[in-house]
Amino acid sequence: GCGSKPAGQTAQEPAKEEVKLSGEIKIDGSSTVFPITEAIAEEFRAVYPDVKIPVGVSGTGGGFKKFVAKETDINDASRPIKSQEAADAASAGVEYVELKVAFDGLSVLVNPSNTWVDYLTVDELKKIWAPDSTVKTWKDVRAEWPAEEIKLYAPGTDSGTFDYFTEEINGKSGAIRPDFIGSEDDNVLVQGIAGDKNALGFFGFAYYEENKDKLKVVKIDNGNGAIEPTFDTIKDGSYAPLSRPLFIYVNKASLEKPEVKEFVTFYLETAKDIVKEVGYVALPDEEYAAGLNKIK
Amino acid sequence: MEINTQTNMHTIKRKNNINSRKLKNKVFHGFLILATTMSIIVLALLLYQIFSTGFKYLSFDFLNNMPSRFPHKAGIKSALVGSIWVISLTALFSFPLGVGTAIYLEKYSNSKSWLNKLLQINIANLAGVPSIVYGMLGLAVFVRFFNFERSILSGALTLTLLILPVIIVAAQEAIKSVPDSLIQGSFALGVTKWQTITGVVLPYALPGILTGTILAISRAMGEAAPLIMVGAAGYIAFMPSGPMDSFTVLPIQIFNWTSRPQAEFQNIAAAGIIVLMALLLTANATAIILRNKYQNRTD
Amino acid sequence: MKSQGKAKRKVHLGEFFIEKALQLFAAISILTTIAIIFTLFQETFIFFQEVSIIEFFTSKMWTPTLHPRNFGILPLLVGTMMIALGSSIIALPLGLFTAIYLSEYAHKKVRSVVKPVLEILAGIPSIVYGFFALTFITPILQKILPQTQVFNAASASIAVGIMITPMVASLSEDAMMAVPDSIRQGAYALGSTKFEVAMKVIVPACLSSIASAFVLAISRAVGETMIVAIAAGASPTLTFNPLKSIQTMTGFMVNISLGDIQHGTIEYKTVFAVGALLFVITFMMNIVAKLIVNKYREEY
Amino acid sequence: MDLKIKVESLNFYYGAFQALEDIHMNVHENKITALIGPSGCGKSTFIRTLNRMNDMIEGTRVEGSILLDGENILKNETDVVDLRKRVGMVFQKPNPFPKTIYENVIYGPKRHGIKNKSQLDELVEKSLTGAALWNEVKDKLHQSALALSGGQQQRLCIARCLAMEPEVLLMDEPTSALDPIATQKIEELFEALKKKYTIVIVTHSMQQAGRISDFTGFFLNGELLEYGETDVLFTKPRDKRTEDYITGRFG
Amino acid sequence: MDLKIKVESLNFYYGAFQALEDIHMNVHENKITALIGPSGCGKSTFIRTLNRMNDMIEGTRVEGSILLDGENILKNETDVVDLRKRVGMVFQKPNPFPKTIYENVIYGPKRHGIKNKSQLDELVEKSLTGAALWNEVKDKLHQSALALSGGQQQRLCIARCLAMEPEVLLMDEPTSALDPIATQKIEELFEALKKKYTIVIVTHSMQQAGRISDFTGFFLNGELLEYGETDVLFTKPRDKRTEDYITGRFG
Ligand SMILES: Nc1ncnc2c1ncn2[C@@H]1O[C@H](COP(=O)(O)OP(=O)(O)OP(=O)(O)O)[C@@H](O)[C@H]1O
Ligand SMILES: Nc1ncnc2c1ncn2[C@@H]1O[C@H](COP(=O)(O)OP(=O)(O)OP(=O)(O)O)[C@@H](O)[C@H]1O
Ligand SMILES: [Mg+2]
Ligand SMILES: [Mg+2]
Ligand SMILES: O=P([O-])([O-])[O-]
Repeated sequence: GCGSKPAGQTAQEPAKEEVKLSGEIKIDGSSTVFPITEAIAEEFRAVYPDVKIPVGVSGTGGGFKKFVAKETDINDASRPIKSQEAADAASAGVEYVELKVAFDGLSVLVNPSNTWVDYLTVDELKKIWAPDSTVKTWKDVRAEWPAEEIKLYAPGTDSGTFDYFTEEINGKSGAIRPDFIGSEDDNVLVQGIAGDKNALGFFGFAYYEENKDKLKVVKIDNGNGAIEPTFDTIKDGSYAPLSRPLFIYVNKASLEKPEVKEFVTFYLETAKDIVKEVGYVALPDEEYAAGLNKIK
Repeated sequence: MEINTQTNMHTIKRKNNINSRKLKNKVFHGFLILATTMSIIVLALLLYQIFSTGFKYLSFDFLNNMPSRFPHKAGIKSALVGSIWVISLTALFSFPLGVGTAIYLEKYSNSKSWLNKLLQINIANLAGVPSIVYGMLGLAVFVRFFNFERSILSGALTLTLLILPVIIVAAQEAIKSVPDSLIQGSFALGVTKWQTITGVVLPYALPGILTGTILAISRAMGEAAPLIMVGAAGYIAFMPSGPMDSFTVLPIQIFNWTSRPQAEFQNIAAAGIIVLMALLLTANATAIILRNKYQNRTD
Repeated sequence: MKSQGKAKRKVHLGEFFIEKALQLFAAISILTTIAIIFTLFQETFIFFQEVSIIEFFTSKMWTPTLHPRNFGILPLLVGTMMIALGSSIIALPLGLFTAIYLSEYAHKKVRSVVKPVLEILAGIPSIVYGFFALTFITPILQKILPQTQVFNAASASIAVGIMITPMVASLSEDAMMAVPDSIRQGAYALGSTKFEVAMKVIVPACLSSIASAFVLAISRAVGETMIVAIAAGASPTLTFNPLKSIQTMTGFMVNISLGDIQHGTIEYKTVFAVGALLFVITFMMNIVAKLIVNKYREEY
Repeated sequence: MDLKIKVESLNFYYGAFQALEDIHMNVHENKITALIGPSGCGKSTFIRTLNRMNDMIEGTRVEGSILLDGENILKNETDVVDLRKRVGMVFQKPNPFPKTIYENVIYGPKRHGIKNKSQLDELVEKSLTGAALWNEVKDKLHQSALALSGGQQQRLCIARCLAMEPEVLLMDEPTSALDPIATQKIEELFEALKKKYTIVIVTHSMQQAGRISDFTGFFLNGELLEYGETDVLFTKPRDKRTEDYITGRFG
Repeated sequence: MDLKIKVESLNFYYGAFQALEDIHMNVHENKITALIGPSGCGKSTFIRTLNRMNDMIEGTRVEGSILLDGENILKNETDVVDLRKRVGMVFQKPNPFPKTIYENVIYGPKRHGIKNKSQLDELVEKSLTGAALWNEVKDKLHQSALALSGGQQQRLCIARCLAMEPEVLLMDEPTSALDPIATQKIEELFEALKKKYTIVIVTHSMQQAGRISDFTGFFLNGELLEYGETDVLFTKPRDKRTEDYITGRFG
């Protein structure tokens, strides 16, 4: 019935052209960024149903390897590209654009029945988590706290979250005392901390948001007073230093393809609303505008 | 008289022995039922957990929708179709390969030759290689070397290698159990080796072979990690149309849902598991029916 | 006569090609191994140029992604063994006894229902078992033994054991069903109880099949990843206490392979070293198993 | 002449197919009872009811009663394990266990409580000698029973049964796979055994039945057509069909 | 009297154990040759070399030659499949396939290319009739062969072999599980068959050998002690041991 409607033809013209977009946009990379990209791909599909967008989840590092091998058009990344990866890309002839798409706040958490911890300073965090830490009990952190053993929980040592936390708190990515209890799955960490009165742990803000009733979040004092992580404090930068930017990397050659270009544009235009829906914090508007400029 | 008491004594002693043996048997029987029911109870518990959380999310829409970030809109169509594609191809590749290898080892190659021994050890060994290694292998061989890209074909071939040892070992055991008198009976009728294999050996061994295949396919259906390695996607919102298409599978979709912060996705994941099990059941049902048809004890 | 000769030739040509084709099939498994060895050992070789082999096998700390780095495989090795042992203790007897029950005791109808049901158990994805362990088994353990950690080897072992039980049961049961009935009848006619028929005649008669079912199951336990990653934690600490959090070799491998580790780095190469070691271990395990089986093989 | 087994109104069904019809038979203690009849007439089925081996075939049904020393063995409460120990059986097809010759013989005694090694050794020699097999296998007692010839396997099964010292011996064509010498030895053995045991034997050989048995039963199409003392049955059969079968025929 | 099979200097070993020693024998076309001897003397082993069934047992070795129609079948190049088609065999223990009766009979012919349904039906009836089994099983052709009685199973195996229409028939105690009527039928069948086929039969029954065979061979401890026309061998045995075995003994 399309051809028999000359009246609506002009009005629908631009939409029609958009509908003609097809092809495949291959995306892989960070599991942290995955929910954002997935949500945007879902919205994009509503407009351009003929564009196929498979989104993989092989981790930032695994994703970059595929990105460099030209197996993907876009890589989700929960950290900036490393120099070695950049060099690999250069020697493989892959040029790319780096685009910031959201913030992820790392929240520090304790068990709800922990009545003594209200806030921690960055120094205290470092004292607890440093590779050579001597902290065994809460009392070792602050004298007035009970002499009960602290149980430390941390996410997978290979995750972007882990890297970022260790880098910001201990000064070097991966530097940490080894006797924490680790788990690869953040939901599992939630279970762990929720079931252990002396637990102290950290993971992505989104997981705290969804499990507020089971956990108690710890305010962080960076020298400017104790700040609780919220959408606002993360976005305006006052919750520091535990919030990190999330990225997508786009292959410049792929950007030549209309569907990829359209998708990335769409990404930056809609991210503001969608990011929050999936539990992350949107960037200030001007940052998205800057991104759009980069791909012009 | 004397003889009489002696026999009585004998009888009494025998009775005692019998009673204790029967007691042993009873205790053992009870124990066996306990063991079996334990397995069943665990299954029931697991199923209860899954069903009580997931059942209300099951609907036609759930089956027919593409994945979504909104729990109420999320569906598993692409993952379900992807799983069917991958598993069908895997079965298609692995069954003939596995059974063929087993036949070769049992009926063609000399069991005392070094080659046979090497193959045997090698296969048992492959069964113990963790699935993630197969993922690495699939990525190197099928995705990169053969340039099949991140396709259904690459995934199916990877899973084929993964489950092949299980099928081979089970098929070998089944083939071994075919009574020699039957095989000789067939040969004595002047039929060829291959005819004997298809006429007597395989029909007799089929139940065992099918068991191995069921177990192996079940395993392949539940694997996520190796497929992620070869590039199965976490989000696919279109239907694969051929073996060279990008794809996702149920376990990956489920895994994705379970690792989300939102509690509702945990329930969706349970619904996904129910679908996976239903798929499993359908796939197995065929094999189980075939097996029951052929499974008759012989003397 | 002539036509017969022709027919004969045809048949034989067919037979020849079938044999060659089957040989080719068998060769695939060898090729797979070669490819695996190639994939694993190439990087492992480079790994051992950077890390001392002595440290690898003697150091008690495994922190390849942390600073300072330590490359002592022992914690992972012990973790893997704990899971394999724990799950075997559950799955091998439970599976074997279930098989005996189904083959020798149960009514045909019970059998035809229970067996497929058990096989469905085998198809539940391992993440499900992982969460089952974490949310169901661990709390029970914690009630009984309060010192149990949230993530612990025991709970993961139990879940792995439950997962591989159907495999043991199903394969063993098939082997028992294949023992000719005349042998069973012979035993009954000598006044045996069912218990004796099962344990003294049937099980010995198919010991080799049962053993290979066991080996398959143990291999599976050694290679199991997701359950362990979820329920046993990811803490490579050297402990023999099953109530503590541990990490297995496979658990480590999956984390690194799917995580945010840069390719080409030393952390990344550890995956290959660990994989290679696992490969060698299963290889030795299999050789021992083969020797045992060959010793006890019985034919009928 | 004591009664050992009394069979009354016995009917037996494989599913819908009635394999035995209203059998009445008295088996006398310390006598040999031979059962003859054409193939498929129900002989095997009949002796298998005497130690309830038919229990093992699904879908079978039995009616009537079989009294062993006055007690009905078809009752539910019957201890079949004990019954089968008292009523031993050798099958038509040899069915040695996939174990060594030695282990085959001691299988029963060991289950029934004899653990003493020298006692078992003695029993093995005695039973194998009894089954006329000792000389052939005494040097390979610890080899697999499956490498024996057909006749040797059958004699091994007889030895295995003798080792249990049952009260009643059921033999389903025990000598059909044996050569005349071995057959003669086994027959002599029966003669000796009947002093202690009661023996029921299925045979296709009229001669054998005539030679060794005290009583003979003739089965036809599931019925016990004629039953009585062997001399009488062979010389003055009451039924025409019995006569047809034994006379003019050969074995 | 044409020669069908000529056995020369045949030795056979199971590993280190020599089961046959320097056998020489001429098997004549369209005649029945019976092989007798005590259990374990090598009769089965011998006839199994005639269609190379012993190839299937690992660790065996054969020396000498066996000429079938002048061609040495022990040569490596021999097409054993074709050989076994020409030289059919029925075993000592019945070994029906776990299939239906019908499928058992058509198993061989179907593999040799007969696909036509009515042709197969006809063959089934003919073979089963030939093996004296047709009447008993004609209504249950599509039931499992395993639910047959022992003797019925054996006759089914004979039918299965007849359906192949071989040139030579090897029978390893084919009637040991049969009753006299069935035995007689089978023996009559042999008489009829020998017009077309050459038959070699192992038997424990001296009477049977005497009744049906044209030639008889007597085995002892792996040696062919005496071989010749049945009438001569039974009346004037050359060897003392042969005489001992056939006279004064019974079957
Ligand atoms: N398991 C079974 N299921 C169904 N029918 C059976 C079964 N066993 C035997 N029959 C049938 O019951 C009848 C009697 O069989 P049985 O084995 O008692 O015969 P038999 O007298 O021992 O014969 P033979 O001398 O050939 O051994 C036969 O018609 C046979 O086909
Ligand atoms: N597979 C085997 N391995 C080793 N020895 C064997 C094997 N089969 C038979 N024998 C031995 O070879 C000898 C001859 O056996 P064969 O089966 O030929 O005897 P037979 O004359 O057929 O006896 P029967 O009348 O009891 O069947 C026997 O001593 C036997 O123990
Ligand atoms: Mg019978
Ligand atoms: Mg023989
Ligand atoms: O998957 P990540 O790279 O975000 O940890």
